[in-house]
Amino acid sequence: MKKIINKPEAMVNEMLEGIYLAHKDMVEFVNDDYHCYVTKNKIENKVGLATGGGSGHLPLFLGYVGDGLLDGCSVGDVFQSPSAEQMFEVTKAIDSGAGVLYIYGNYNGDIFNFDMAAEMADFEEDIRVETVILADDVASPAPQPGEKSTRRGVAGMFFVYKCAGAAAKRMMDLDEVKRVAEKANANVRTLGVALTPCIVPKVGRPSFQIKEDEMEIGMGIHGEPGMRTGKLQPADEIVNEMMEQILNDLPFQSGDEVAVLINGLGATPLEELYVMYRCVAHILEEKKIDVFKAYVGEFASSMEMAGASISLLKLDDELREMIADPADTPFFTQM
Amino acid sequence: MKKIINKPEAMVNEMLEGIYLAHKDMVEFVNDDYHCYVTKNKIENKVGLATGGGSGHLPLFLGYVGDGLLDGCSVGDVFQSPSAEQMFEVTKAIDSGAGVLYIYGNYNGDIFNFDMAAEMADFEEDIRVETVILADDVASPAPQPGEKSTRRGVAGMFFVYKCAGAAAKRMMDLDEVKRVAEKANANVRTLGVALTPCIVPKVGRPSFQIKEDEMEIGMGIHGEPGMRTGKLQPADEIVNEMMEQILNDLPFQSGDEVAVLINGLGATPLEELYVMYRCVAHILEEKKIDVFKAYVGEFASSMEMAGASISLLKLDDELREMIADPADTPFFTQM
Amino acid sequence: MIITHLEFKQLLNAWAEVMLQHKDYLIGLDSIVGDADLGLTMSEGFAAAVHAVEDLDETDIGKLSYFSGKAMSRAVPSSMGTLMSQGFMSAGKALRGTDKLDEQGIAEFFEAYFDGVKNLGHAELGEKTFLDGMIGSLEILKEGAETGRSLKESAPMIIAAADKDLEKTTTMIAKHGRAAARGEASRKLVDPGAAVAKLMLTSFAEFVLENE
Amino acid sequence: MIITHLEFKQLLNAWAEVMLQHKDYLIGLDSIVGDADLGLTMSEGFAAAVHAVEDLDETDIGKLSYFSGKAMSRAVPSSMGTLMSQGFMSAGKALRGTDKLDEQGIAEFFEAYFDGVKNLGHAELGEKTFLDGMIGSLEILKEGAETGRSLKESAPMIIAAADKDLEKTTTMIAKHGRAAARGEASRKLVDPGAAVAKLMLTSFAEFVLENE
Ligand SMILES: Nc1ncnc2c1ncn2[C@@H]1O[C@H](COP(=O)(O)OP(=O)(O)O)[C@@H](O)[C@H]1O
Ligand SMILES: Nc1ncnc2c1ncn2[C@@H]1O[C@H](COP(=O)(O)OP(=O)(O)O)[C@@H](O)[C@H]1O
Ligand SMILES: [Mg+2]
Ligand SMILES: [Mg+2]
Ligand SMILES: [Mg+2]
Ligand SMILES: [Mg+2]
Repeated sequence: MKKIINKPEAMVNEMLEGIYLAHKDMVEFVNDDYHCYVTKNKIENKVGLATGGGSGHLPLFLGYVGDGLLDGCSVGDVFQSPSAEQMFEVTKAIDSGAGVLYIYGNYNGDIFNFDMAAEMADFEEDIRVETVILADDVASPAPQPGEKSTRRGVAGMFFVYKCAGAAAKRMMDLDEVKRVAEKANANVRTLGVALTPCIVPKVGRPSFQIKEDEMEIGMGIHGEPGMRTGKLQPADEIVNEMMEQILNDLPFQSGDEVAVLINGLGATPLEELYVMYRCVAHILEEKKIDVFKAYVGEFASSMEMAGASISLLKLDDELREMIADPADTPFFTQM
Repeated sequence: MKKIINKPEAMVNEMLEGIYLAHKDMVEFVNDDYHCYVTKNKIENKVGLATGGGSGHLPLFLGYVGDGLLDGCSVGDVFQSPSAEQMFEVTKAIDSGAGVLYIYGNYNGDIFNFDMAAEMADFEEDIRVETVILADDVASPAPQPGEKSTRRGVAGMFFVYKCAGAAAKRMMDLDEVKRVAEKANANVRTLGVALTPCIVPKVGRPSFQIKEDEMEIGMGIHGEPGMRTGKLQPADEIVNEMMEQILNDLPFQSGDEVAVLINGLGATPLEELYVMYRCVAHILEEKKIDVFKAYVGEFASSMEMAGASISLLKLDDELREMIADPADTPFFTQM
Repeated sequence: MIITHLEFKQLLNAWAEVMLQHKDYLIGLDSIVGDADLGLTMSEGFAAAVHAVEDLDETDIGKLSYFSGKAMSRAVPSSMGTLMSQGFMSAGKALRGTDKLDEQGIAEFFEAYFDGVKNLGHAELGEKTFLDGMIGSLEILKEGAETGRSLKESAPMIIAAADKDLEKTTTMIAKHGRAAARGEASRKLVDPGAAVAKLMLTSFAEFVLENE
Repeated sequence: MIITHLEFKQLLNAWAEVMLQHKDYLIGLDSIVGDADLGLTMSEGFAAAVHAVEDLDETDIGKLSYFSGKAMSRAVPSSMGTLMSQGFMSAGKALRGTDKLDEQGIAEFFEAYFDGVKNLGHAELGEKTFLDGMIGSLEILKEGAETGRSLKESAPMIIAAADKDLEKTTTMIAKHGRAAARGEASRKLVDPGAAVAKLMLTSFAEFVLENE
């Protein structure tokens, strides 16, 4: 395990301390607990937006706390949900009278804890909490009516944060912000490809293997099994296969307008992400799907995993404006 | 070689095409050559700032072309200088009457080609060109009076770009912008540590080896030999060793004010960079050196190399303002 | 057999130990279906449960169970961590004011534990979860309490049932958690959460046999 | 021996081939001292030089040399690429209007090449560069031209000198390029640029021996 860390058990706390030290003008923690991360810029009567999830995915999740985005985030251990109590503390800290919206990925552990936290917020503090659970990974099953969705939330969550953050900043009320978040969530699709595994520091060895000449299409951001394993292909072939799955899932259609995100999982260089974007742009042009804005970089990582994901968000007039709005956090700035 | 690319020979051009497609509102190429990269936002009578260098270091070098930073960049093949002709084409495109400043790293190939380009600019177009050659890597020898400096330019170059970019944006003249760039260059120091090698796509195998349990302190961003190889240490010990070298080199002293950059070389997760920053902040606090601003992320990478570097820039009133000024490029935005 | 606050703490201890011993086993199972964390969360979670109550001067088993669950929920808020803490907290609420558990009390403890998990997780039997790993043992305990069978007699039956229940999860399709994303392909795999149930119940049965 | 535009193109060809054959050797040398690119840049650079002039209907060796250098500078703008292209361009300027090279002309060609590299790179002899790999052979050629010795006679001397010169770089401290960062530690290493000089000169000598 080649990591620049001290004791594996200390990693998350030391990383968080580093973040608070580096960005003391913008963010702080509450309840004497590094894991309860909130913006310093609280806006009276704005709907509070909270997310949360495991560490190991920077800039996800806490990186989207800041101006024009989210207000707070509870942070877990590597790939572990934060606790209900931590979520509750963040909820109290960010509520400024207009209620709080929980926006987080569709993972059991997070759901159990956010549900407990919402109960505490209602019961102990009379804070109205609404929830939007994010699920954009086309490698996991599409939601079936009446059944609990098992579709995972991955990098496309960024788009939902962006839209909900802009809606809240425009002082929409809780129901409206929730409506925008749900629309963005319904309109976003992601698929990833992994080339190498990552290592949870406390475990100390890769939690799965990918053969030296192979890749796995659809692997989740914690190494969850994907759609297929196969020989590593040239970039254009990988992207073609991924785009076909993504486009068919919503489906996206000729005449649509989209925002695109090419997300690096950690070890994959930015150079390769742009090689992928080139191919994505060509496919979209051929299908007569317009690109309003392209994001390329690391938006939801899995520590040192090599690989990337492609996300598309279908826009309407409202979502286009939400995407275009400015935002400013220590990890993401858009003018 | 696990890369998401097509033919290795096509990598740089395909990456550049991806960049132009993704950011068509902000940047373009001139002379029908992807390697001649310029901002779309040309400001009349502003000093033109140009850099250049090999590919494989994104966001270095072209990532710093944009508002409040540089105006143009000539782009070479992976780890290769662009040609004199390409530099000359960029020079012509960005000159808007106030002359052009070349700012680039102290590498033979770049120097030879920038020198040829400056001659062409003078001889063929009567454009006044000045040059500042950047050298911040304390792992390579400090400049000796009267001798050609062999100190390398690495991640700290970002700070010089930032200061020169702000100076030019404030419409200082060529001599003034050059003075600011030289001051920043004289005040910046960097040291890196590498954990794993990177692979030049056309070569197809690592150009050097680091043993499974070892690290190399001071390795250059192309894998140039460092100061020492040794067993991988805990983060705090690595940072202590690096900081001692950096602080002694300028030297930085109690009462100084600095900007800090923790730069990831490619495969090292952001989490680990913040673990490092925590230790840097503690050391600086103990030494009574004030941190004005901290940057943490990938600013000068070596494709999939694992490792990181620490840069310190000593500030005075002028440089503090230059660092604080806003900037906006597809790869770096500061409000 | 009568379980007082002393035996309850010993039982917690035994569970913490068995999770520690099977840390790699659980990591291995979860690395096939999920995110490879279960060995860590269970060993840490049960250790936190032990730690929270070991020095408490408290004889109310309900309170001990509740506090151990709350501590676990802080320590390991993973799916299983939260479900297990919910189990302890629900059992704690059900047994509040009790300072001795006989056969009847033990059956109540496990039933409330089971219901706590079920209420938070909204899972049904047959959906390849912890519940499926516990159900057989729970029925033996409940039946034993009704028919007056001693825990000592039930213990070997529990060991056999826990083993069979775990085996049976390899015939089910996962509907919850990370494994669910696999659909049909999840069927032939052992459910890691059910393996935790087997460890808890087997370890409980051995505790009974050793202490009787 | 007389070199016309035809032999000059053949010589370029021979150089391109020898660089291709020694691609991995040069990568290896440069990976110890520098950035491991030299095998790529030299094989590509000389191939570009060949390509630029092979179909040119041009008998002026000066122009052929100049254009091959310019093509190389576009193709491989690395240190050695730029220095080598500068060598060809300088030689081209010096020989402009010449369509035959005798012993004298050959010596002029290599001298101008050497000077071109020296002027752009600002290196002195003994600073562990390409120049140190070429100097001995250049002196043999100059002396041969002065004393009327045939190229055929000089050829074996060049092969020996080029070998010795390269060996001698292992006694020098690098003052230029990436290797310079190593200071004293650079001393015992073979200079990759000097290895290119040896390849060029040895290959030239063999060309002479084969064509005489
Ligand atoms: N809704 C549920 N009800 C009961 N048990 C569940 C439920 N969801 C998951 N589980 C159990 O949790 C186990 C996985 O736990 P864990 O590894 O903690 O999940 P994660 O790492 O995804 O948070 C599964 O094997 C399953 O037995
Ligand atoms: N100033 C110089 N003059 C002559 N030769 C030089 C000079 N600097 C470097 N060289 C030669 O160039 C070689 C390295 O070339 P190359 O691999 O192209 O460098 P880089 O990859 O750093 O651009 C050195 O081994 C040396 O012989
Ligand atoms: Mg990374
Ligand atoms: Mg990276
Ligand atoms: Mg798990
Ligand atoms: Mg080289």
